[in-house]
This record gives sequence, C-alpha cells and structure tokens, in this order.
Amino acid sequence: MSVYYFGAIALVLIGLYAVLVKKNVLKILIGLSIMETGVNLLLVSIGYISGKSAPILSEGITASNAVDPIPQALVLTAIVIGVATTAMALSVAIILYEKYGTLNVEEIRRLRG
Amino acid sequence: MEEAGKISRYLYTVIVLFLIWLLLTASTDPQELGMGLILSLVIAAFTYPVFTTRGLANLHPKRIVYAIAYIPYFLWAMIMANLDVAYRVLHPKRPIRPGIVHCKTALKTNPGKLALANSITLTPGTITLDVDGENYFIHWIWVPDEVFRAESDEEHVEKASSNITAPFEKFLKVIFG
Amino acid sequence: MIGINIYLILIAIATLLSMYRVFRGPTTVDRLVAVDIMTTITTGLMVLFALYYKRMIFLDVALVYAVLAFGGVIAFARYMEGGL
Amino acid sequence: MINELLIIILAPLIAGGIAWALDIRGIREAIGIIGAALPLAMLAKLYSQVLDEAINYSITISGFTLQFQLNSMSWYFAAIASLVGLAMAFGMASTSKNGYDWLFALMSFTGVLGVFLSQDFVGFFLFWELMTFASFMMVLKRNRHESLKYFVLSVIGAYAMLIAIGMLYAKTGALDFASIRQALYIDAALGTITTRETAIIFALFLTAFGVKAGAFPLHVWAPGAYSETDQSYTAFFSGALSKAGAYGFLLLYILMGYKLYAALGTFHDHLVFAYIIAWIGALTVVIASFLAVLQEDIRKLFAYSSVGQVGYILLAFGLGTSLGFAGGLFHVLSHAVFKGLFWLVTAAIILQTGKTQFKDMGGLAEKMPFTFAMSLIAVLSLAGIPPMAGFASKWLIYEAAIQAHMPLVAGAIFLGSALAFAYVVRFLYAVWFGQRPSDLEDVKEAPLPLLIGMAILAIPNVLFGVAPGIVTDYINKMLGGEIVGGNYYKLVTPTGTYNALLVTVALVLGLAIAGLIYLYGAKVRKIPVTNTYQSGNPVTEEFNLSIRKNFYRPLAEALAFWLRYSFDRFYERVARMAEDFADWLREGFYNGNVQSYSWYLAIVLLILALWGVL
Amino acid sequence: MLKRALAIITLLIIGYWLAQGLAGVPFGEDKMVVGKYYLEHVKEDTGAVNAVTAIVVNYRGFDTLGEVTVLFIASTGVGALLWRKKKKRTAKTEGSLVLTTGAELLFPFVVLFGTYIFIHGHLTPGGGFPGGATIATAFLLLYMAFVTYEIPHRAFEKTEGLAGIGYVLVGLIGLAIGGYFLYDWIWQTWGWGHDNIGRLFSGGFIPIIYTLIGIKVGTELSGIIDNMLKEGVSE
Amino acid sequence: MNVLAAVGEILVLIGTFFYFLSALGLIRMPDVYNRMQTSTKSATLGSLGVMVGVGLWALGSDFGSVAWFTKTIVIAVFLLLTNPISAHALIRAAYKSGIPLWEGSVVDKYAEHLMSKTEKSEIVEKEGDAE
Amino acid sequence: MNAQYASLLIALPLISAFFVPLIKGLGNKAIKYYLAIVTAVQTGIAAWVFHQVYTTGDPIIVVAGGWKPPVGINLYFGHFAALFVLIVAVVSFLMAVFNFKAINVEPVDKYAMLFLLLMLGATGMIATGDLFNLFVFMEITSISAYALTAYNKTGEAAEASLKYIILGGIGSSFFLIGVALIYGATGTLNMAHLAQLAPYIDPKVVQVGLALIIFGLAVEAELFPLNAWAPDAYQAAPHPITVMFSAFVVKAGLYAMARILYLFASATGWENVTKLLVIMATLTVVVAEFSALRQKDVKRMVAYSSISQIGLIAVAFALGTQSGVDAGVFHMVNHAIVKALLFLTVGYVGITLGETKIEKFSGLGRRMPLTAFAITVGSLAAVGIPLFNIFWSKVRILLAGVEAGYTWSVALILGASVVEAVYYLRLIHTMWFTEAEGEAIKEDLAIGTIAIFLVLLVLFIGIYPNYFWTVSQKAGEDIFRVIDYVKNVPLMGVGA
Ligand code: NA
Ligand code: NA
Repeated sequence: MSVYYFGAIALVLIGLYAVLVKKNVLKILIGLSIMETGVNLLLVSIGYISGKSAPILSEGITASNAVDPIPQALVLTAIVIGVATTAMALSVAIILYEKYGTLNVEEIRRLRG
Repeated sequence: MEEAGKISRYLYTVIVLFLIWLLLTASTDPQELGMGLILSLVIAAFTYPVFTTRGLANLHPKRIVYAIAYIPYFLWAMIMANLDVAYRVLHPKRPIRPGIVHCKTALKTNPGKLALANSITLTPGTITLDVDGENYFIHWIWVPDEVFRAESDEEHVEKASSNITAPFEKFLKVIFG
Repeated sequence: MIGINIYLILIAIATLLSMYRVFRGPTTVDRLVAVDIMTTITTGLMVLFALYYKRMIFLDVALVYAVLAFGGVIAFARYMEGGL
Repeated sequence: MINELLIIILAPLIAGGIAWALDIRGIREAIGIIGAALPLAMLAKLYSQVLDEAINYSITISGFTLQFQLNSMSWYFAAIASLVGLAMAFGMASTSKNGYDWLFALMSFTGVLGVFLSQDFVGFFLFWELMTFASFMMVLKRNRHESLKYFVLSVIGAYAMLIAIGMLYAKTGALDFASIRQALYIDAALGTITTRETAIIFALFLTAFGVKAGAFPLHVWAPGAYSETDQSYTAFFSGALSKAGAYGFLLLYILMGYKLYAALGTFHDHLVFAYIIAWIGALTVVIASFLAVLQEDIRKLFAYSSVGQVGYILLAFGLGTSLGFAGGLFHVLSHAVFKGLFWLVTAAIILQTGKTQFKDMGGLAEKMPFTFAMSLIAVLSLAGIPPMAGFASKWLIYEAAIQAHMPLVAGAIFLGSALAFAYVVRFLYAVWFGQRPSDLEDVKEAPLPLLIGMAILAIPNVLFGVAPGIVTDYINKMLGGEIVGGNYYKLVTPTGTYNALLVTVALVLGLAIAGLIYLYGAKVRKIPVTNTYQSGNPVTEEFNLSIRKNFYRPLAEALAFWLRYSFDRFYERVARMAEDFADWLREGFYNGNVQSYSWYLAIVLLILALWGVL
Repeated sequence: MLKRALAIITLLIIGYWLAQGLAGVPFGEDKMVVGKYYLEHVKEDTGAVNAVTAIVVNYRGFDTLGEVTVLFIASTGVGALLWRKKKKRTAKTEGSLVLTTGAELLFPFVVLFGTYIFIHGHLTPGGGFPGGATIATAFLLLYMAFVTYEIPHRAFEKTEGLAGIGYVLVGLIGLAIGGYFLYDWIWQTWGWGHDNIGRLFSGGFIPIIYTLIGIKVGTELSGIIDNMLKEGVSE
Repeated sequence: MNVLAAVGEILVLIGTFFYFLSALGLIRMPDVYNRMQTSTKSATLGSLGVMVGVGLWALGSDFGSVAWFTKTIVIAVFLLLTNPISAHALIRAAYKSGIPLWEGSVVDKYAEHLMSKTEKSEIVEKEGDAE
Repeated sequence: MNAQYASLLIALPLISAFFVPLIKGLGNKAIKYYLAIVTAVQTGIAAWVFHQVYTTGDPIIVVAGGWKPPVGINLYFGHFAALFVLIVAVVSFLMAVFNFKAINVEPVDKYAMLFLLLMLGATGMIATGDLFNLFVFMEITSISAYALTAYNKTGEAAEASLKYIILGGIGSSFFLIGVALIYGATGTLNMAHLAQLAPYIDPKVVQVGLALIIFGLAVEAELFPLNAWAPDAYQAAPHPITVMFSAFVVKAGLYAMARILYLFASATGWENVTKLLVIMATLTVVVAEFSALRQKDVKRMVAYSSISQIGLIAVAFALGTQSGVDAGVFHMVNHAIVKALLFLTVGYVGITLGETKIEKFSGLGRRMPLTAFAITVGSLAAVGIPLFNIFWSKVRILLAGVEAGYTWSVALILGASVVEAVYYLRLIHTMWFTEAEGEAIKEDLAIGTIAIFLVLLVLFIGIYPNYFWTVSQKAGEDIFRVIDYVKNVPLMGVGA
C-alpha cells in the first residue's frame, strides 16, 4: 500500500476521530473537513499512474503518458461540495451559538427521545 | 494630498493590470493579448477607485528609477536579515532580547507606509505590529541598549527610527511620496 | 534533476517541523503562524513540482494556492484579533 | 349484472357508507336496515341452489385473485350472521343515534360475511381485518382503553394468521383454500413441511382464531369490548362476529386437518391438535362461566357468558368427531340467536333505565313485559332448558363428548351449564322480579324496532328448539352424512335420543304454573331488596349480599386464590412493560447528542469491517 | 479516556478493513477504462487540452451543473439562515493601515488573476471554481481590511442568478440545436475553434461556461462571506 | 545544463535551506512573537529563492520558456507583498488576543501607546457626558 | 417530441431556481405563485415522461451533451424513475400550494430556491445512471435539506440541521470512498457498465466498496441505527419540507440503495450485504415504532412512523426477490401518499394551533373536522387497515418476506405494527372522543382540497389497487431486472 493511500485513510480516520471525541461543534466540523480531504486524496491517488503526468495534453504530454483524468475531475466536484457543506454547517453553528450560547454538543440536545 | 483625475487613475490601473497579464501569460498570441486588454479594461473599470489615488503620476520616471534601485538595496537588507535570523536560530544559546519599540515616519502616502511596513517586517529582526498615523510599533528581536535605555520617549523614538525606518525612507519617499 | 531529492528532504523536514508547531500550539496564533509557514512552503513545493514534471501549468496552481492561502490566513488572523 | 355474492358481502357496507354520509335521522336507519336485510334476502333466495352446487365468484385485485364461494357451510354461517345482523339493525334503529355507529356496525357485518364466503387467504385476511377494525371502531368511540386492548389482541391474532398464511404461501405457493388444502394433503405424505413448521403454523392459526373466538387465555378483550359499545351492536359482535373465530377452527380442520394429523399424531386415540382445541374450549367454558357468575354488571355478565358459550363450540370442534362438529355447528346457531337476543334485551334495559348494575334494577317485568318475555326465552335457551335451541345444541355436544370418551371435557360442559344456570337465574330475578327501585317507576317498554329485533332472534330460538331437526338435517347435508338421526322434532345420536316436541308440551304446562306462582309472589313479597338470607345479621356495606349485589360473593371468596391470577392483569402489565421499554429505548437511543449518533455510524462501520475481516 | 481508546480501536479496525479493500486497487497502476477514452479523444471531441476540464464541463457536464447547484444552495442556504431583518458587520476594529492598503493594492490583481484562471480553464488546471474562489478572495480581503465594507448584494444576487440561468441556457441551446442537453454546439455544431486547439479561443463552450461559473462562484462565495460577517441588529 | 540552470539550482537550494531554517525557528524560539521574527523572514526569502531559482532553472532547460520565468516572478512578487502583510496581521492578532510578550522582553511601547489612547478616548467620553 | 426533452426535468427546476433572485422584488406572494407554477409545469413534464415510458414500455435515456455512456452521464427514466419523478413533482406542487399557508418566515425567496433544488436533487438521484453523479445529486438533495431543516432559524431547527449535517457528512464521505474503490476496480462510473463488470471485480474490493456505498446511502435512507438525525429533522423542518422529506427525499436514497444493490447482484458475497440490510431494516421498523409509542409530539410521532415504514420498504428491497422489490415499490408509492397526507394535516394543525403537541389534538374532530378526518384516514392507512392503500403493499411485503425465508423479520415487523396501531388509534381517539377546548376553526380551502385529494387517493388505491399495483410491478422490474437495465442503456464499447 502506498503512502498516499495510507495518508488518505489516516486523514479519514483522524477526521472521524475528531467527530467521535471532540465536544466542540467547530472541532467536529473540522473533523468532517479532514475526512473529506482524506477522501479526496484517496480519489486522486487511485487515479494516479506511476511515471505519468497531469492529463493536460500540452507541453509534450499525450494520451500515453497522462494519468487518469476522471478522479481529478471528480475531486474538483467533491471539493466544491465539501466547501458548500462546510459553509452550511458554519452558518448553522452561528445560529446554534446565538440560541444556545454554547457549541458543546453535549449541551445541544433539546431535540431528543 | 489631492487625488488625480478619474481617467488618469483608470488608465494607470489598466496599464498595471495589462502588465501583470503579460507576465501571467508570457504570450504574444494575439488572442491572449486581446483578451488581456479587454479584461484589464473591464476590471480596471470597477477596481480603479480602490487601487490608486495618484493615477498615472506613479509612472514618473524618477519614481521608476528609484523603485528599480530600491530592489537590490532591499534584497540585500533582507538577506542580511535572514543571516541574522539564521545566526539566532542556529546559535545554541538563542541570543534574543525582544521588545516592542516606537518609530515615526515621514512618509505620507498609504502605499508608502505599506512598503515601509513590509520592508521592516522583512528585514533585521523586526516585524511591524501596528501602524497608527505616523507611528510605527515594531517588535524587535534584539533591542539595542541605546533604544531601550533611552531616557525620554522622544529619544527612544529617534533612536529607534534611525535604526529601523530611516534606511528605507530615502527611497520610499521618492517612490511613494 | 537528481538534486531535487535534497530539496524535497529539506522541505519535508520543514513541513514536519511546522506540523509539530501546528499540533503543539500552545496558542492558536502559534498554530496559525505555523500554518502560514506551511502554506508558503507548499507554494514553493508546487513550483518545484512544476519543474519536476516540466509542466508550467502547475505554476498557475501555485499562484491560486498562494492567493487563497493568503486570504485564509488573513481571515483567521483577523478573527483571532477579535476584529470580525 | 352484479354478482349475487357481491351483493351479499357488500350490501351492508355500502348501506353503512350511505347512512354515514347522509346521517339524516330516519333515512339513516331505513337504509341501514335495508342494507342489513339484503344479505339475508339473497341468502334465502339462494338457499335451494346452494345445497346442489356451490356458487363461485372471483375478482383480481392488486394482483391477488380473491375467490368467494357460497356453499352449504358458508351459507350456514352467513345466514346466521345475516339473521343476527338484521336483528342488530333493528336494535340499532332504537339505540343508536349517529351515522358513525351505522357505518362501522355494517362494515363489520360485511367483514364477517366476507370472512365466511372467502375461499382464499387474501380475501379471508382482508375481511378479517375489516371486521376487526370495524368492531374496534365501535368500541373505540366509547372506551379507548378497552378498545385498544381488543385491537391489540386482535391485531396480534391477525398478524399471527398473516405469518401462518405467509408460511403456507411460501411452502405451497398458493393462497387459495383449494390449492392449499390439496398441497397440504399431498404434503402429509411427503413431509416436506417439517413437524416443527406445521406446529408453528398451527399455533399461529390457533392464536389468530382463538383471539377472535375469545378462547382462554386470549379472551381478556371480550368483557370490556362487549360492554363498551352499543349493546344492539354487541348482539352482532358476540352473536356473529365471534363466530368467525369458531369458523376459523373449522377451516383449520378443512385445510390442515390431514397434515396436522400426519405431523402431530394422536394422543390417547385423539388427534393431538384437536385435543388441544378441545381443552382450550373446556377451559374457556369453565373459567368464563365462573367469572360470569361473579359479575355485578349485566353487560359484563353476558360478556363472560358469551366467551363461555363460544368455548362450547371450540370444545365441540375439538372432539374431532362428526357428532362433535354437528353439535358445534348447531351451537353456533343457537348461541347466535340466544346471545344475540340477550344483548338486545340488555340494550333495551339500558336504553330504558340507563342502568347497567344489578344493584340498580329490579321488578322490571311489569314495566317491560315484552322484553321480559324475550329475555325469558333467552334465559331458557342459554341455560340449556328444553325446548330451546340452546338445549338441543348443548345436548348434542354433550352426547358427542361422551361418545368421544372425553369425560373430563364432558364434565366441563356440565359444570359450565350449572354455572350458566346460576347466572341467568340471578339475571332473571335481579332484573325482572323483586322490588323496583323508586327511580325506575317511569320505565317504559322498549321501542318497537328493538322489539322487532328481539322477535327476529326469539323466533329461531323457539323454532329450532322445538324442531331441532331442521338444523341437524341441514348439518347432515353439509357434513355429508347421517350424523344426527331422527326427524324435525327428534334428535337421535348413537348414545341417546331427544324428543323436543314432547319436552315442549311438558314445558308449556310447567311454565303456565310458574307464571301463576310469580304473579302471586310478586304481590305478596314486598320486602326490602337488601333483606336476604342473612338471618338476622346486621347488614353492612362490606358484606351486603342480595340478589342484586354481591350475590355470589361467597363464591368469589372461595375462588379468591385463583382470582388473583388474571390474564387480563398479566397482559396489562406486559403492555405497561412494553411502553416502559419503548421509553427506555427512545430515550436511550435518541439521546439528543449528535456525538452518540456519530458513534452509531462508527459502530455500523465497525460491524461492517468485522463482517468483512472475519 | 475510555472513549478515546475505544475510538482509536474502532477506527483502526475500520482502517484495516478499508486498507484490505484498497489492496485490490493497487496504487500507481493503470486502471483506466473510460479514462483512456477521454485522453485519446479529448482534443477532437471537445477542443480542450485539459482533459480534466473537458470531463468536468463536457463529458460529465451534469456533475458540474450539479456542483454549481451545490454551491448555489450553500450560498442561498447561508443567506437564508443568516437572514435578519436588519444587519450590520460584526467587525469592531479596523484593520491596520498595512492591511487596508495591502488589500486595496492587491484587489485588482487578484480579480484579474481569477478571471485569468477561469478563462484558461480548458488549457490549464484552472476553471470556474478556482477562478471564482480567487475572485471571492479579493472581496474577502476587502472585508478583512475594512470594517464597513459591503458588497453590493442585490447586484451580486442578480448576477449570480443570471450566470446560473446562462449556464442552463447554454445547455438548453445545445438541446435545441444538437438534440441533447448540454450539447457543445459551439464545438460540435458550429465547429468553432478547431484550428485553434491549445490557444485561447478553443474548447467549444468550455470558456463560456467557465466564465459563467467563475462569475457565479465568485459572487456566491462573496455572498457567503458577506453573510457570515454580519449579525442581526435589533431595532 | 547551462549557467542559468546552475544558478537557478543554487538559488533553489538556498531557498529550500531557508525553508528549513524558517521551520526550525518555529521550533526553537520561545514565544509566538519571536517565532514569527525568525520564520516569516526566512520563509519569504526561501520562497524568493525557490521561485526565481525555478524560473531561471527552467529558462535554462530545454523545455523552458520565458513564461516560466515571468510566472515565477509573479508568484515571488506576490509572496513578497503578502507574506509581510500576513506576518503583520498575525503578530497583531497575537498581541490583541492577549498573548503576553516573552518574559525576557525589555520594552513594550505599544502597550503604553494603547493605554494613552484609551485614556484619551475616556476623557472624550466624559466630556461628552458632561455636555 | 424528442425524448431528450426529458432533460427539462433537470433543467427547469434549476433555471427556475436561478431565476428567483430576479423576481425577488415582486414580493413573497408572487414568489409563492411562481413556485406553484414552476412545480405545475414540472408535473406536466413528468407526466409526459411517465406517459411516454408507460405507453411505449421503453425507458427514456437522456444522454447529457450527446456523449454516449459510459463516456457521458446518462439519465435513465425507466419505469421506476418515470413513476417516481412524477410523484416528486406532484408532491412538490401540492407543497407549493401548502407553502401559501405554511411559510411565513423570511426570506421566502431563498426558501423558494431551496425548495426547487430539493425537488431537483431528488429527481436527479432517481434519474441518474451514473454513480458519481448520484453522489452529486445526493449532495444537492442533502445540502438543500440541511438548509431547509434549519430554515425556521430556531435553536431546535439549527440543532436538527447540525445533526443532519454531521451524520450526512460522515455518510457521504464513506459513500465516496466506496465510489473510489469501485471506480478503482472497474475504471468506470456508469451504472449499467458497472453492472456488466460486477462479476469480474475483485471480491474484496466489491465487498468493501459496496458496503461503504450502501452505508452512505443508508444514512440518507434512514436505516437504523444511522437514522438518528431523522426524527429531529422531520420535527424541526417547515411542514411542507417535512412532507417532502418523507414523501420523496428519503425514498430517493432508498431507491438509490436498491438500485446499486441490484446492480451488483452478480458480485461475489452479495448475499451477505442483503442479509445485513434485512437485519438493519427490521431493526429500523421495530425501534422506530417503539419510539413513536409514547411520543407527545404528533409530528415527531408521525416522523417515527414514517421511519418505520421506510424500514419496511428497505426490508422489501433487501429480500433479493422480484416479489419483494415489487412490493417495496408499491409501498413506496402508498407511503408517499399517506405520509404526505399526515404531515400535511398535522402540519396544518401546527400552523393553526401553534404547535403539534398531542394535547392540541383533543377534540380536533369538532374543531377542525375535515383535518381530523384526513388525519384519521392517514392514520388508519398507516396502520394497514383493509380498504386503505397501505394494506395491500404491506401484505405483499410480508408475504414476500416469509417467502424469502425471513419469517423472523416478518414476525418482528408485525409485532412492531401492533405498537403502531396503538399510537395511531390513541391519536384518533384523542381527536374524536375527547373534549374540545376552544372554538371551531374555519379550515383552509386549498389545504382541505389537497387533503381530500390525498384521502381519495388512499381510499381509491385501497379499494381498487390494480392500476397502481401494475405500475409498481413494472417499476419493480425496472430495479430488479438488471439485465434489462444494462440492455437499455446504449453503452458504447469502451474498454469492453
Ligand atoms: Na518578516
Ligand atoms: Na503566505
């Protein structure tokens, strides 16, 4: 297994760890972002082909020596989606802080049962 | 300091943007040049009020000459700064004596003040902490005796200024006024 | 191009050291400073990659990265300052 | 041309729907009665045809083929239900004042008919559910707690049936009775359905039909449900609807009998599965009769009584002999007519007095003579006194039990009869005789429609009591053999003979004498209602025995040890535990902390990982 | 502490499982199937040099339309959630002269650079999203420097909507002209730019779409920033 | 390989060395202010070296073009302009968020300045109240 | 008309949403009318697609950009998608009408955009034929759902949204890892192409990848224990949105799960996945029903009930048999109708009386007879009483369950259904047979009309289920018969 795979999975797990352990909503959201980063890294690594270059067919690069372009295209989309989710989450956190006066997940539980 | 006319400011902005475009593309393809021109014209149209107050006056030859001369001067100062830093970082005893000192500047324009602040930040053991009017507050990694033992505020300011701001000012005064 | 490995090693060490500061803190500004340094180093790394792969197009990426990183650092700094 | 079977099944429902939608006094009742009368009319019309050849109808709905058949047996059950249904409709014309009751009463009527006529499990289940639901809605209006108890048990039963149906479907690939029967018949020899599976299916069906029939220990819904609804409707509820349960047991024999025999074998020469049914019946008879005796409320009394009487039917079916079936089938009829009559009488009493407790009644015979006469017929029939229908059927069951060499079961019948006698006598005296409380002075005779309803049910009581052969003749044809011999007035079994005509003559004379005695007694015995046989002991509130209050209290004390154990309370406790469990689960799982929720996700991932890794 | 330990154990097991799955997808090997098709046909099919861009805008245009939508949702959602009857900037202290002047000087450059990025999307690794993000950064800088700065919201919102409409319209024109939604009519029907591959005026409708996306993303992100930096004012 | 490339390579080497130095400063210095003193300068100079170095290196190589050089110069200038600004913003953030100066610090004129400023504004406020 | 015009189903909501800022100035009322018109047009297009697909019997394959799959992304309007896209549009239209009464919180223009995009997301999820595109549409759906959940801007709304975001975020990350694995093993993302290649994928990869994808979708599909966000979101969201959540948002996730599940039916170790799903789905039913039992808030109670019904559908889909899938689709249709009815009416009570606590429902039969009647019909249908639509699909599912050998699951579900009956009947009793406090209320005509329409639909299907059953069967075949699916998608021979 390559260092990229390893790093990607590590990022995903670190992010998940933050979600599972940290009490602060913002830290949890950072955890989510780290997970997303890990996933994106994984996607790109999967498309990588040893010894080949970015799939922009200029400067002497042709179809035969470019890496798989699909994962990169996917990651571009995934990144934007991640940004959008984070933006949503942050504005929700802003409201939460306004209404509850805290960002501790253990105190944000009016809805239960 | 009075503002230059709108057209002057606009044209100046267009020119700067187009120059940057040229650097970015480094291409003589008419398609690129044409597009660059269009974009410069468009973007300048809504950014020039923010970008400049003096307009084309910035392109006075004297200013350009001084600006070019300033580059090696500043680079040298910066390299010295870094060697100083290297010494302090690598020295086992870590010889530092930090503090925040107060300087004054004679520069009037905002770009000038910014250039000064940045120059200070990038050179010997100093970082600009705040700029308030003519007052510069600077974090100094090695405050010399003469400065921190100064008897009055005035003396402190004078000593500090001569150490920190003065060397750059002679260039910046001409370039930015 | 053999030499590129030396640069990479230097950069790797630098990144690891900065990373240490990011995790260690102790203050948030400490972490931010470390992040700022890391972004600068990463910009350099991207430029080096451009050279390594002989792809000029990566330089654009480095510049975009530098711009976004600058914006981010400024935003965080202003946040820490209590100015937002 | 609309199919006749559809008319039979749907007429009440449609009438109910119209009655509900219009909800105009008078029209509502008229339409309801017409809707309730139509099935009986159609059945009467088809009577001769059915004995020759079954009438079939099928419809494909939602990809299921629903099959209906009017054959000799379904005709019999449908006719009984329609008779009671018509009586109910007349009764309701007096007792019920709203469209809601009409809608659901008639809907349950349709349900019952649908159940009897279905020849496949989809239709059977559909109408079963419809019948349950409609009857439940009748109770819900008046008492949420009792209705929920009824519904929960019914639904448990229905769902047990659904699983059983599903299992049969999975094993045989069929949902219609004919195919299932054939498949199971063949499988009895092949044995691809294991004994265990067969036993499960049997147990599930037993639960399903047991609930509806009110068999012990699933009877606990009955007292509450029977009392907490319109009493005219209870006539149908207890008289016809509960018969669907009994019908289910028959169906069990028809569909699975051979397979059950093959799978479960015999015990002391009895079919094991039948033996179980018989004992359930016997226990139901005894326990329900005891409990009936102890009731202080007329409705509760008859409710328990109904449970006990259906027990007789199960017991009879459980004997597993053709005579047992004959007796059971006959009792289906007689119970329908006498218990239906009882409930209409109760309806009349409650309507006219507003009272339900024995302690508040007395001396009503003078005020409501016709109702009294009707109740007398019902009492005689229920208590198994010739020449009423009730006697004929009970006699047959008794004969069958003896013949089947099940003396203990026969004992249960005997005990049940004795207890029934005890409680009907009390009813007779406490309500109709003795001193009338002052607030009942203005009570009038029941309104006409109600009286018509009573008459509709009273007539068969007498008719089939005097001429039980009419019924046994039909049953013989239905079961395909000379099971009960004799003629219209005489029943002959291998072990005995019952001449109804003779008994009738004797009884008419006896009754005349009794009537005279009563009239005489009513005049002279003006004593306080509380002054009974306590021979001088001061009467206290705690121990105040009279025919109207705590009459059988000594019995209750004797049974105190056993009364502590109540399945009713047991189920209540289970229900409460379930609700507490629900709270615990809800509070524990949905604890509001999103971090816990994230952990759930992590744990699922962990399980997936372990699943994959191991 | 126990929770942390449990978390670590759980995560390690999950990680091991993921690694097992990944073992079947060896790193650095050529796994291309559809990807190969793209690399071989991208130039003739779309006129773009950057295969990623061609995929993003052309082959998998639906993804990108969706992606644009996602960002639009975020901008709208943030706007909806942080909506207050009356709002003002939360900022309390002005940035120092260094920051204000720096922001002013950088602003035109960053905007220009952003447009450079999305206009060259078919030739370089850029595109509408990084370009738009860069432009938004320019506005971010102004927000950071000046406590009272605000973007012109109404104009921005309308621009955002128009850019989105423009994108869909380009797709619908494809449906009308070529019979397929998001059909590259400029390249495939009109055949513009076939002799220009590798130069600016090529790539079919990619530059148009990327320009629209760039404008849209720029205004959207700026709008998000604007919303985040404000709070309700009670009257 | 020609001279340009060689110069470029040396510049890159110097640049990366300063990167290393910059990070080392982050570790070695006692507090956030002094960390910034050492690290921002080095990182900027390092970048300058790397950028210009790469530009020259590419220019001197077979694949290179002027565009390489101009683009790296643009990046370098950008960093030269922005890095001190971010350093400034960060040190201000550090000071304003209340991180104390290192215990060995000898002077803090800024604190005095801020204090006199608040005094002034308080006086103004009081005067306003009086009116 | 060119079948490619089915792509208007995507284009219309999008362009309409983008158009909203331009008409913002006309006021909230105008925006609500606009919304109703757009959803009506969408319904028209969806009806046209439905008609096309069900009369010709052939699916409509929309090829974006004219690129044949797997090179391009295709939309697949088969029998299932045609049916469900129509349901999405119809429900959206009805809710657009409900909005007039239900939505007063500002900013309505933003609400309108999010509303349209929620509809768009679900439509796309159902229609798409590409794995990654599914992810994109899923995110469109969920991010607009996050925003709409918090739309009321109360603390509870934000809390619910936060939970949704965090759990949804984890789910989508792992979904994407699954996609990465599957892509890495096959080199394609087109579903039909994947189905072709499924038998040849490394078993380990497909096992992990499929499990992760299902996991991600299961969060959206509200399977236990991944559904903890759902009751909160249902409760806190604006009432029309709650209707949309239960009527089609969750269904889109569920459908996607089923679709992907069956695409990989030929992969090794597939049965293990379905087995696990049956367990999860059964637990979903049981836990949700028990959670609803003593619920004091009626909207939340209905939410739990909705989750349990979803679990039932999931059971049906996980059975791995044709009859199961058919029944599942039928139940989806029925559940959409019934839950739309219930959330609509309960929401209306909430709007009128201020909240949806059970006490508010006392004597509702007298105060708001039409609404109470509609709630009653919805409740009875949900319980599965004959002559109401759910009876048919529920019986189908249970029979299919026993047939597939999951008797234990069926038994548990039935046990839970008893619980369901109890709480719904309590509600009915509260409404009709307890004393009312307060006056009679004049009921809204538009909402009443919608409610009656849905009631009639419930009863119509209950009495005459044949048509809907036939349609559901075809839709079920669409999911189950992967061979036909592959055949219908005009794959070009890339890498084959
Ligand atoms: Na510096
Ligand atoms: Na930087």
